[in-house]
Amino acid sequence: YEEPIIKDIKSSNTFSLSEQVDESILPENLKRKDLELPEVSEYDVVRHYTRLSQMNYTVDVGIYPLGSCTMKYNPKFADRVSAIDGFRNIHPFQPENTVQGALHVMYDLQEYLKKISDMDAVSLQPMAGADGEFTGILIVKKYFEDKGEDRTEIIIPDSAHGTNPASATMGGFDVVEVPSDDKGMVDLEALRAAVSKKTAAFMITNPNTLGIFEQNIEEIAKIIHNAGALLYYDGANLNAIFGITSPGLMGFDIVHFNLHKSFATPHGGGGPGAGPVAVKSFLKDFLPVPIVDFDGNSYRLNYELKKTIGKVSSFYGSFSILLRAWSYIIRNGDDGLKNVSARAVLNSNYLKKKLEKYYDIPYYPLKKHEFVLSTENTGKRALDIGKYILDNGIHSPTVYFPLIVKEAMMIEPTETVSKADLDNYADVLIEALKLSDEELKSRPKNTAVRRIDEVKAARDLKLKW
Amino acid sequence: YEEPIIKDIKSSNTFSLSEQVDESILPENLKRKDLELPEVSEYDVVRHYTRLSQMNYTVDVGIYPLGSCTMKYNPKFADRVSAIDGFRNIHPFQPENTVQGALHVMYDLQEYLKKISDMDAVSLQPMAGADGEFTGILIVKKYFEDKGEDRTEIIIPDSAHGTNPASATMGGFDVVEVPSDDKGMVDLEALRAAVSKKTAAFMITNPNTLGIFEQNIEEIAKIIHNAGALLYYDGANLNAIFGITSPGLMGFDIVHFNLHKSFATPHGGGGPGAGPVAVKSFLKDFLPVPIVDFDGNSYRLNYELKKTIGKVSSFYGSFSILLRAWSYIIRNGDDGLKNVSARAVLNSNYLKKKLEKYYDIPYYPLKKHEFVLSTENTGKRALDIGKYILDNGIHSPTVYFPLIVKEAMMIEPTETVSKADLDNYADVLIEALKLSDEELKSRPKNTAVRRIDEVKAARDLKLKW
Amino acid sequence: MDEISSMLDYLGIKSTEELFSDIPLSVRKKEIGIGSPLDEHLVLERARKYASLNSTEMLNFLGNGIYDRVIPEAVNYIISKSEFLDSYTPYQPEVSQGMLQSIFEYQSLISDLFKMDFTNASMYDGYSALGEAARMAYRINGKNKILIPESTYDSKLSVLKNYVWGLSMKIEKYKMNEEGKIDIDDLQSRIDGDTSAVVVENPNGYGVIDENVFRISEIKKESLLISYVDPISLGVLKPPGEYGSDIAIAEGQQLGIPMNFGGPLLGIMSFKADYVRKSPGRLIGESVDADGKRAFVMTLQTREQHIRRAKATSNICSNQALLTLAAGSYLSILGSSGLKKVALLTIKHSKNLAESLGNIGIEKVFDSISFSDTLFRIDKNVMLDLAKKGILGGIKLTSLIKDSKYSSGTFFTATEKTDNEKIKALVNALEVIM
Amino acid sequence: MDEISSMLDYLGIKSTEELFSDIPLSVRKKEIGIGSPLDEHLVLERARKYASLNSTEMLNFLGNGIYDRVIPEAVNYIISKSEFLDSYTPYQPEVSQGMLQSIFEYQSLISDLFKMDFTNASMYDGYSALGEAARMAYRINGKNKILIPESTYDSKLSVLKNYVWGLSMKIEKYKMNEEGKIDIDDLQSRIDGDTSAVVVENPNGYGVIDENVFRISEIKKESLLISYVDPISLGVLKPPGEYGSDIAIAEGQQLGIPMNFGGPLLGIMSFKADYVRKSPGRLIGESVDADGKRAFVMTLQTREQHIRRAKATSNICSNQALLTLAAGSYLSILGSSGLKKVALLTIKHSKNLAESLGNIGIEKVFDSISFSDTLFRIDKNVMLDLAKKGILGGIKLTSLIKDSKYSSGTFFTATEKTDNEKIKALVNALEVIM
Repeated sequence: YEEPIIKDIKSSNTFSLSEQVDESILPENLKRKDLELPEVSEYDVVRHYTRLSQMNYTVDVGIYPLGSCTMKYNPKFADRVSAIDGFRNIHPFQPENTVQGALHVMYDLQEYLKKISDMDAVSLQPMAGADGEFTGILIVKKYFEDKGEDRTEIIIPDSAHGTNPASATMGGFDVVEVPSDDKGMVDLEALRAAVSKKTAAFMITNPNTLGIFEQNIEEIAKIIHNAGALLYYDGANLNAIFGITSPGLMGFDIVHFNLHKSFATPHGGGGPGAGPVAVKSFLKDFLPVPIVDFDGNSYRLNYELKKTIGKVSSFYGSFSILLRAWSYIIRNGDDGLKNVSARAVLNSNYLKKKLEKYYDIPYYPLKKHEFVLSTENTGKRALDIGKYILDNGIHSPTVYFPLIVKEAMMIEPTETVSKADLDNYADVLIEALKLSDEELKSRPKNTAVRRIDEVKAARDLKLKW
Repeated sequence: YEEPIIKDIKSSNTFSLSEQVDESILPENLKRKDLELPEVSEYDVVRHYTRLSQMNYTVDVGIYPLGSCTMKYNPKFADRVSAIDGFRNIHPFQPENTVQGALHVMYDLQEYLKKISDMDAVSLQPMAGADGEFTGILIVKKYFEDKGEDRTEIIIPDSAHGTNPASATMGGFDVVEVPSDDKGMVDLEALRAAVSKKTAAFMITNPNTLGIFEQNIEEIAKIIHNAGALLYYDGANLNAIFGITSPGLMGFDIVHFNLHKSFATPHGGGGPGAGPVAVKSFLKDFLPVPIVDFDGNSYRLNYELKKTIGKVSSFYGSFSILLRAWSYIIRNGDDGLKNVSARAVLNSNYLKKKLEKYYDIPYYPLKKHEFVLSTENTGKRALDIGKYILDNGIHSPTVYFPLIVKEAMMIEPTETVSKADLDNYADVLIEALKLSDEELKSRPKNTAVRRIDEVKAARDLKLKW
Repeated sequence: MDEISSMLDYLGIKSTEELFSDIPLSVRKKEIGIGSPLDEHLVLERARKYASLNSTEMLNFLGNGIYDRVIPEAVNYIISKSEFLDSYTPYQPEVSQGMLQSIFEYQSLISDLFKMDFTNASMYDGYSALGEAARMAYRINGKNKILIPESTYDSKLSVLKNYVWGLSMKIEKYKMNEEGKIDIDDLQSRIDGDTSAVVVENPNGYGVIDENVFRISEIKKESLLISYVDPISLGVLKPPGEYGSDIAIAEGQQLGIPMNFGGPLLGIMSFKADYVRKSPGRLIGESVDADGKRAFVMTLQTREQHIRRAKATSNICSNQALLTLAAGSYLSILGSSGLKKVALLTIKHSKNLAESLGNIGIEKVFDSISFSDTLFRIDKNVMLDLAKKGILGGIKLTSLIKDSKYSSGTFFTATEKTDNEKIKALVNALEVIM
Repeated sequence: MDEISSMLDYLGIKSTEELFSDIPLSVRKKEIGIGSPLDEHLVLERARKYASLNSTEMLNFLGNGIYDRVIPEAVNYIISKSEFLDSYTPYQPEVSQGMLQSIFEYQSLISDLFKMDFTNASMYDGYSALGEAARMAYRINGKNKILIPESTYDSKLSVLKNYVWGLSMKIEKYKMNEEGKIDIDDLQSRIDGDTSAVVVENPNGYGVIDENVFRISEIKKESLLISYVDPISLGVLKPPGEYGSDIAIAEGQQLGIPMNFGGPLLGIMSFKADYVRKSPGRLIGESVDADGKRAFVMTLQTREQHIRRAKATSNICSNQALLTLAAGSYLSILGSSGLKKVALLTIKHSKNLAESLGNIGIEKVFDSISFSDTLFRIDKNVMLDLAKKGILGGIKLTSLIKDSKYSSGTFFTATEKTDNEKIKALVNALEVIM
């Protein structure tokens, strides 16, 4: 069905506050002329959004194998934790002795993230993965400012997430792109050539967006560090290596986490996320303030970091997301987290093998938690196949990313999907190849709406009713 | 889509309790041979039920005007109240001093129900409306046993809910049916003729299932009381008269409430409900035990009712439903409850007037919260029109009830639906008349499944997988 | 014009008062007397205040019908979905397949767990389900006597009595032996031509797992065997279908339903296929739709009150649909291995509890294996003293069975949550109190 | 065979270890060190224990950015629906119309409330949105100076500085007068050819409602006017679109989002239509599908990082979609009349608060109308003493603006929930403490 916009629903407002108040309390010159919000009943609002909810795909309805997005099942106990009144109804300016439980959770989470990543200090403040990147970039900037070095370039692989170059630019750096080699890994020669005294940092994801582990990571670290630059870890794919290796062991200096990806907090239809940043000890003083300290007796907010970049957001980060990640981590423990990665990688390689007879799956064959196939060899367009997948009641992969693979489909099954799910997904992807181009282009047709005119959307630009 | 049954879903069990235990703790002779529950992941279970949920109509998706069922919007704050840990996680055998809050709520609810109904004492114990009826019948039985009178008959109008005769029979009474007069009210002459020394009680709903207020209720009370019998009020339709009149004022001796109907607690797909029973003071001692008392200082469970019928269920009633009803009542207060009835009756009469040019709407014209139309004059079957309604994304009325109206559709809009909803509903009902019989019989076709072979269901009787 | 005004206009009236002109002035109500409306946030404030007066953070050793068990949060998630929560009885099956399928699955899961043929779509609670079972037995064989164990709690007996009162059935208690198990000889002597049903419990009201129930089908003669069981225990215990039960009854609260101060609950009723047409309540059956597609629907409605009225097999209308959903999702999430683990841990913890109390001189009343509830010999009533120390437990048997001969009997209950730390706290508290 | 074994078989390997053979041994991790898995119910037990160490039942007079307001439970219901909560960025619009339409409605509702042309689909919080607005101003006019009020909190300034650091923009504070309002002369003197934007706040960092902001568009010259507002106040106050704002920014937490210890929040950004291509973040547009049916879709993605990479208008990827849903449903439920009521009650309660404190000799710093936050003259730091009495409040201005000249300035905040009973409790407590 077509759901009207809320403005077009007619009923009577049922919201009420019983206390009376006289409008004259405010002088006329301060007042607005008119206000045109909907005046509908709570029931109509609830119905409206309930109907809209049924026009929205969710991981609770089916698998959601968007590469790099890590759409795993978000366990319900973590939602329950974040809904506890004692966590929801506290104000950030409450005296520390009235929020010891909240600070305890944050402190523990800092510690856990340190152990998982083998880094030395953590700030929970960044509000999303990209915000973590920006924070990391600011740390890089401040670090070299402090050292009195004028370094203006950030190097980034051509397979990197778009947020990496965008974050680097926001920090005022120039972006230098290095190509991948024929294994889909960073081309070491190109990297050596790109590195200079102007290099502030190298940003990299490992495993990378092709789902391939950068086996030369130690060599990369050496190249970067020898140049006096910093090595930055984009944590979007951290879920592939829990307990196996870590950014700290690989030689990274700065790491951001995507708690919503790695630690299964709900993605909320596109946020809120949480993007904590971890650093090696020599960078601890640059972290945003406050961080949470423990004096053996009580927890406190420490604002006294000598070279802090200051603040990147209002308070202490996405607390309700931090809570869920904390819950997820203690629920899993060492063994659970290791199993998460093992199963994620198993699922990825299993699905990859089922598809490799039909689709070109370029570069190094052993994948981690995700892999990228190309539809180029099939003569079909990735977009069309993606739309056909939707018609089967499941979500399509990320398409046309990473940019270095033509007609790319980036598939991350995650560890929570079953073999039956993977078999079914493979069947659908294989079935798609039997359809005519015309048929594929007519898809989807079982969805709430069919293909949307994106050109019109951008041209007519209707952004409000 | 077709959702498989849970048994056919294949994955791996993810439930875990970490403590180890040895099977040998239990002797072999006590053990079962095998156990064949599903072994699937929590994710698969969540997905399964999420998908099933989307194949289920709810009042949060659209209006649900089932006559006598009172499917109004259930406000979300009441769900929140019932979800508070301090209410959810208490055991019925906890010492009274550790559950004072729960007892306070129950006490208040008893008091509110007394005020609303003008009765003198309340038991919250019955678990549903029909259970309240059964409880009332047991009180009738015990009352006459105590008086030493052998009364074996319960009189019931022909328009009554099916639960009335069923409950009377469960109590060992014979059911005597009295017809309705040409206004759709109890035929007083027939009632006088039916009443005798064998009459234990007369059970009646007011307004009745035709949505018509029994204007002779005082005369009815006189007839019944003069015969030494008791007058029983079926509270299913109480929502029509909040603050206008009450069973107590009308002369009733015993009343049951359907909290889930009158006070907007969720119907749960067919329960749990809550069916408290209220009585006049001379019957208080017959109520089930315990009731909640207040000594000015603390609340206690009073088991000391002299002539109590004992217990009708395990503990103190559907506590989580009682909580919601309590919330709803204090949220509304006097004014709110009066408005509930006023709007419910307005909606009903408005819709009735919109339809009366098209459908026969028999009996007394002024309706209360619901009304009954007949499709007989249209040549269409009520069932077919009901199925057509479903195709419009809204729920059909109760059909073929009450039995005294041929091709009956019993429509209760409730107070939470808007004029726009009613206009739309009327349009659909009028539109239906334009369709051919053949077309109507082919409906529904936009639903998850189409008309179901009920004969096969009863004949093949597949009640488990 | 606002919607109310325009509706009044359409009806040609000035105010909604006129819509109540049919109500005699002599029965008009002045005011309700509840007071002014309370803003939503103040309702919640009041509710939270009252809730804070209930103690929930105490160590819980209470049981005897209601148990504090692990509930996967996913179960709460599922039953909170408004698509289920705010729907009604599936009278229109085409738009109610979600609820119908979930109830069908509940019926199937319980039937498998109980090893019985069929399961109905719920009764209010275990006690009333037992009452319905007795009435069903009467409908099946027309006999008048129900035999129940001496360990039946008074409240359960009271509910049962009320259910069979209208049928004038007779309820008779049979004896238990010194192990707290069925005295077979005594029971056998009471079974006669007028016996409609023998009710057995396993575990029974003393908390004891009783292998004698497995032998009743051999001695019950023409009567029916009604077994009242603990559904969690069936994770390991022999199920009612394996020992010839005709009807099996249970309280289903333990299957994913919070304690909620004792309600709402879930009455489980399973039975042999032969008796289906005599069964009370609702049944969901599988069929096909007009396109031949699998579909679920309420079936055998001709037994129900809305069709059969005075001759219905029960007066059940609203039952416990949402709680069948809780039970179904609970069993699906736990699976065989999970339920078995829960049952075994319960037995293990009961054993640990008995050993620990034994170490401080508190002995079990019966030398038998308990499931959750274990009866100890403690003369003193320790409940209030324990509560002061933050511990819930110590129900006296005589508060459940007034005239029980085991007057010192005091219950402490274990579940899968009763770890050694909790047991130690209880032991420490009891040492101080006793 | 279980699913893992059969998958390993298919891959021709013995264990998942082999799948990690590409990871050099030299970087292998021994153990994580978090410990054993904790059962789900024990996680909840720990969480509840920690939560109980946070005080939530205190009377709340805290504000200055985060407010304890009435949230209709229906808002919580809506944002808890897993169809929204557990979905991702709507990259596949055909199966994401629910989220897309709800964001489109959010954009529309905020635009109407602010009287601005367009609103983006969210920033992280008000502070970072202000940072993005400054960057956007730079993209629009290429100038280097941002003027901000002296009442800007240090933390907000710090975020702003970080956002413009990479652009080498200069931030300069202008003065406020003795009424706590913009010193127009001072501001005017600072606006020059290099001024990219003037930032105004209403209510401002002193809590004062400042009519001088309405005059800035007349004096701002070539620069842009960035207005930072309180969205609740717009229930009655003149909206930024009515006084010539080019970009309007707000913290949206008050629109139905719990305090959550300060996060996650909702950054609101509205702007004039002309600037849309320079705007950061995500935009949802209306279009049609292949059948000509109305449909919503992410638009102008060419500004975004996943397409434009280093040249994107921002690095925003995950933003605050779920919180736009909260804000949208909050505004829809309250409606114009509800929001106006909330705003007026807030002002009324602030007035009551000031009068009551005035009665015990505690004076306001400024003789102006406050919205939620009122600044009082109290030398002592009363916060900890109040906390002991169950009251939260008394933030020192110097803890927000370190070098403020109003060193005795102390905030107490009112919302629609601050009734006379609460104010009385505060007065009583202050009388004892002072």
